Amino acid sequence: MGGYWLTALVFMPLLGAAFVTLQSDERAAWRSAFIFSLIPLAISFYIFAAFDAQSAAYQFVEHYDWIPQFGISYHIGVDGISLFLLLLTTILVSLSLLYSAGGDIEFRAREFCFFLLVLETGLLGALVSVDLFLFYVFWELMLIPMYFLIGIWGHGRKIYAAFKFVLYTMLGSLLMLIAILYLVLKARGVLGHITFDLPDLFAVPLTTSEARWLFAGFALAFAIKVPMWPVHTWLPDAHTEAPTAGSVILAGVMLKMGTYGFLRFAIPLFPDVAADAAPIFMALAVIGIVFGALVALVQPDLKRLVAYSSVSHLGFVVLGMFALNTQGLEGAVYQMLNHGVSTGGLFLLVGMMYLRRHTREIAEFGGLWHSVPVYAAIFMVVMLSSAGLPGLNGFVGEFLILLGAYLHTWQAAVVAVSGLILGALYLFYAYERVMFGPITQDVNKTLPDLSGREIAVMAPLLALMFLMGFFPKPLLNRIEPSVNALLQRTHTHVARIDSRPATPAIVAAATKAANLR
Amino acid sequence: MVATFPLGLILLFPALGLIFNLFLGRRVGRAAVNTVGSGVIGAAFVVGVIAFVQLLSMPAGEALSSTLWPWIEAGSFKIDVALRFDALTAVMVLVVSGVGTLIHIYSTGYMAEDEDYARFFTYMNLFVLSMLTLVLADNVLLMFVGWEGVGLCSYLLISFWYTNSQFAYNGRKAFIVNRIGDAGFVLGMLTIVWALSSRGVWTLNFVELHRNIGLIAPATATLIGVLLFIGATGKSAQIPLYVWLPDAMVGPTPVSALIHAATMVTAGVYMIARLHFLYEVTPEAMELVAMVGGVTCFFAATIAITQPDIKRVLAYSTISQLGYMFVAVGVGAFSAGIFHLMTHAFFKALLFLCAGSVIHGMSGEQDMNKMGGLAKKMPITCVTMWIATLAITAIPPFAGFFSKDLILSDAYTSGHWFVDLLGLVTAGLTGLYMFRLMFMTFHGISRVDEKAAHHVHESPRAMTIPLMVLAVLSVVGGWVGLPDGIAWGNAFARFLTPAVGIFKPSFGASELMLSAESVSTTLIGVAIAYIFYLRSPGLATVMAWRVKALYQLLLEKYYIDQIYDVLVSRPLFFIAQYVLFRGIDHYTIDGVVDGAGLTVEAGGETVRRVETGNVQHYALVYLLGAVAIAAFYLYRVLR
Amino acid sequence: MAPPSYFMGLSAILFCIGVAGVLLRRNIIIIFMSIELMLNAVNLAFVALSRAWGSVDGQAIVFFVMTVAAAEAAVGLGIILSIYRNRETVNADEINLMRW
Amino acid sequence: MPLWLFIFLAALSIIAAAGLILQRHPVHSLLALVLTLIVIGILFIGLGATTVGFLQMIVYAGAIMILFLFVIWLLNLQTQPLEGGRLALKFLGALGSAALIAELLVFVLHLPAPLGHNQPVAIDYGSIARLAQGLFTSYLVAFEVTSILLLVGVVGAVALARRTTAEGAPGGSP
Repeated sequence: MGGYWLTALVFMPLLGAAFVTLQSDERAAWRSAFIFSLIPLAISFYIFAAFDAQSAAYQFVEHYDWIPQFGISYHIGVDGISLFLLLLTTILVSLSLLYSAGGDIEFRAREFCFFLLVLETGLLGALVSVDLFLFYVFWELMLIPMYFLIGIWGHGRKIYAAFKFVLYTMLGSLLMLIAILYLVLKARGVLGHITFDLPDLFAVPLTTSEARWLFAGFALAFAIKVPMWPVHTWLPDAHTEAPTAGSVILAGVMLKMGTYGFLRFAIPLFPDVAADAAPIFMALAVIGIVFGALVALVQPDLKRLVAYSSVSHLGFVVLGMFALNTQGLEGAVYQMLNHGVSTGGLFLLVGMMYLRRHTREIAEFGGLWHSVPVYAAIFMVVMLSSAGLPGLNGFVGEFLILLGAYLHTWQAAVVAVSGLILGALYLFYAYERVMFGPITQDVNKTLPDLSGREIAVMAPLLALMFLMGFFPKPLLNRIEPSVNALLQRTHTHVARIDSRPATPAIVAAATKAANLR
Repeated sequence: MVATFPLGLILLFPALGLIFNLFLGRRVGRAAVNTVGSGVIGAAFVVGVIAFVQLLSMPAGEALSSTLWPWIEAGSFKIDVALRFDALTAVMVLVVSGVGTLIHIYSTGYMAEDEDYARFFTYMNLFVLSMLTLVLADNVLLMFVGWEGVGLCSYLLISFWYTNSQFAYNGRKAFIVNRIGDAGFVLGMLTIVWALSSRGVWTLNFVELHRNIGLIAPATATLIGVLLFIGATGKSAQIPLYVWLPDAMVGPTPVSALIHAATMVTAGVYMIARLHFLYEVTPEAMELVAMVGGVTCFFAATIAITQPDIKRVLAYSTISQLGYMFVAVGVGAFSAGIFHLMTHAFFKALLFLCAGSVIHGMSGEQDMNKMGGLAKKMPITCVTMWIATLAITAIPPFAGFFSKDLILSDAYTSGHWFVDLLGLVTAGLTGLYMFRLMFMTFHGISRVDEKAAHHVHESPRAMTIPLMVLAVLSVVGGWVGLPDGIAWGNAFARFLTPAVGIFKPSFGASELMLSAESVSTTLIGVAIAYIFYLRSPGLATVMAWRVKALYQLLLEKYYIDQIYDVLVSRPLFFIAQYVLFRGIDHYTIDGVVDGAGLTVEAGGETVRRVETGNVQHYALVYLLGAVAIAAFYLYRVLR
Repeated sequence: MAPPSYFMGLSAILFCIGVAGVLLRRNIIIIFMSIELMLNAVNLAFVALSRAWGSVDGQAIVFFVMTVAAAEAAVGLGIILSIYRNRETVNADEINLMRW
Repeated sequence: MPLWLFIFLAALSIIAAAGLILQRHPVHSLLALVLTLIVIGILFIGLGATTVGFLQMIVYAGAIMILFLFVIWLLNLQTQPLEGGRLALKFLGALGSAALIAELLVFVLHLPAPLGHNQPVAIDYGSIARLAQGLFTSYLVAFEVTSILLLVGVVGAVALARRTTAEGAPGGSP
């Protein structure tokens, strides 16, 4: 399974970006950008088809020296954790382009396509990098186009939002850079040669306090990106002010970089610390779940509401991740995909309404079902997917996460379950105010329903919601070997393969009561 | 012991109808939607009957099963999308698809004026699909799919006339309250996996669970039972989560009949019967179920007495009847609970459909104070509704008598005398509020508006035929479970026993005595209703005035909605808005973040004044730098 | 024969006169000419040292400096022209585009 | 070059340079600069760098200065009033310049030994041939790059000045 598939995948969008800048008129720019986004989509589907589901190792590996003096190599590969994120990225970028060409972006279309494609390269590159330096390069690379996407094509306080986004993220990533450099220098002392290659770095022995500090460096960077409570406040601003395509990519893929970073780097590099820190992270995760949901409940702005729902959903992902068992981790990976699909869909839908009404205030709407039934119906399905209705994709992830969390720390699962209730509450509350009730404003009476293009954008997402809800097995089976390999690493270090906790206190109390009687 | 049968077909038909109505419904016209919408449910019913016949031909205790595809696999945790058709499922499938078919046919008449018929039938088909999934599932997780699915349909159908904000609100209320229960259900499932996985068993499959039930410690089983029962209280509208059901009555009446009376709300009872092996090892949880059931049963009946809205009375009556079912499963008489579930499905669906017929005839009026004397104008509705009323008030030999009687006697013989007492009193209350409803609606002086009176008419054939079919069922439906010793005895219980186990009474008692007791209490209630509402109608008002506080309490439903509002909703929104969003997010976290930014900005503001933009100033600084550097080297040279 | 150090001294003096010109005058044309003077002062040092070492390298560099100066003069004067066109001034004080 | 001649030329160049920064009319300044450049060219020749010296006079004093002259005329710059104000800048600028002169002169006084006198050189030192040999061997790449630089300079100048004068743009190369 050699070949240059991954290189082609990662750099094809960059090529497309270069090509787009040569286009003379906007229509040609949109068309060529879309076509160039289809190529990586096709490649990612090929990779999915050719992927060996049994193997936990990196596949489609390419490994060349890049800057050998510093031990930096061009080492890329894909495993069960990154495979589907690649697919998600290519799908969402194509859909974003398709959607944005329909009138969402009114000026500087060429530049928009350019930045979006460069962003895609950054995202894909970060997902396939096995070399830490390479990862860092891509990690920072995705920041720049996103900054411009928000700053140029955003709405409202776009400059503030773009700045906040960049500064927040930079703060974390600089600490991560320091941690990476420390780790690499330490590796040189131990291994005798300098290397940024992840598998080599696994072998570096660290003292506990070293490992803690380094983990903290990585974890802060990733936690900001996730974003975990309480470093989440960049997200509502960035999401709200970004153009629709930007929000979709931001929520759909970019946030996953945080959780992906945990899975790929922070946890396997410092397994003992990760296991020790699990209660802290689970606590923050459940706070995030409840907090995000409650705050979403009172948002008057539809897009901000969706943004806060991301905080809640990503809390679930983190919760599953730090359960450190097969169910939790698989659920976490699966939930990353779910969130990309359903929140991406929600942002698209909010964007479509913004295009029609130039407002996102919930109070401006009401009774929309009457004027735009197709829109309302699609919104309903996407919303249900987001709320984790069984049969749709969200449920599979959430259930596995809750299961994993319950098996690790039952209290966390109990609190997190309230996220299911609150999740339904804020979504349905908003839906009711937007779609139901009498039409209060005359503008809303004559809104046009979804265009063919918009339906074409939503249809793949809807199909994914049903497919992933009913047939999760092909995905879960490919995720499992990689997840188990990760767990192997955690468990051999910590020697707690059977990490089941003692009886829950409620049961203990009940037993006691029963005995007394 | 397990035979295969294409059970997927039962689900396939409603699914096909759903897809047809969803995508083509608005284009193909009303007739096609009516035909397909009802036809697919009928087809599902036919397949159900075939499966039932095949099940009957097999030795007792066997089941049909069919694995559709593997669903979730994560580590040792594996769940299939698999269906199982045993005696319990058979009863449920036949009730759901049978009553469902009738109600669909009825709907074609009821919704004849509504232009959103395609959406209506889409939802209805989706509901039947979900409900059938719920009862056919062979594991708890797949059951949960149907469980939430019916909740969703309930939401969609309650807020079907979405332009009314109140309706939309009631729909959401139903869904959220259901979700609260569902959260308990999810925790119950998690606890099952947790308890069994420690013993090396990873399953949620009913058969597997039954086999391994011994591995679960009794205390854990109690926890599981209670958690799952929380789910049941949400879905089946028991205390404390019953509040959504009365409000759910704003949906179209066929919906109230199908979802909020006959099928969905009984899901909780079905679930407990399905997991009877689990509840049997935990007497504490059973006790809780019986107690909650008994109290709900009485509590809801008291509210029903004062409500003026015809559908609300029926809603509280449903809650009350569901309480009976929980009493049955709570005392271990699972087959009796299912028996009452079935007969209740017949007569309560009929009651709702009749109420719908009345409302239809009255052009949408639901207040009984504005009815009266309708018997002459709506004869079929009146007669069928009387049959249903006699069934629900458990007058022999109508269907309700056999099932309710069985429950009360089982409650008594299992030693739950308090619950039995509640049930008995409720029987009287049932007679009171049901006869009140009938008298106020069909008899006495007409209080109908002049304008509305002209329009009052009997409903069309599509609506009256299902009424008549259900009326027959409300009479004969109970005869499958006659008291032991009479004719074929309790054939129903014998059929169900392999699936839900047998009821073991603690001591014997005279069936006849108990029956006489309950019938006579009912008759007392009936007599009071007769006096107050037919013979001297003014008396009720006088009484209400005399015990004003009590009357107000009942009329306002014990102020439970208001209490929930003050204790739960308002604090939730307040905390979210002012503490979390404004306090923490906006001021504290963003305050720190923006503060850091502002500090840097202020620094820059000061320093940037150096940048005059004049090249010569920069050049001067450059020169001074050069002088300084030269001085440094000079110092080195001269030293 | 004047020793190289004399030439170096002269170079230094001319250079600093150029510096003074840049700082003291406002007319950007004159500032620009002062810069040319500085360049030439450095050229003188190059040639003198080239002579001192008996090598031709210094002269080659002077050749390059002249070429670069020519290009710089062309572009620089072009810029002055367009600034004048836009702002009607050649006064360095009034040209403060780099101001915050 | 005899010492007296050097002293004469040095004095002349310094006076001319001072004229550059002290004249009020730009054309006068320009003439002073031309004189300085010619004197420097003579000094080059005196040092044996014949080719560079002539290049200095032709290209610098000739071509480039004409360019300046054109621009001055184009902008129609007249005698400027005495520049007042900006005392701090002027004071510091004069002081800095003086300090720099002092420092550099001290450096010159401390030059290392080999620079105290000139090496004897071959007869063709400073000839076109010697210079060309260096340019086309050791400095070939730099030479070519410079030619590109000139080209870019021409293009840049034309682009900058295009709008007013179609071809009068100061793009002429030496």
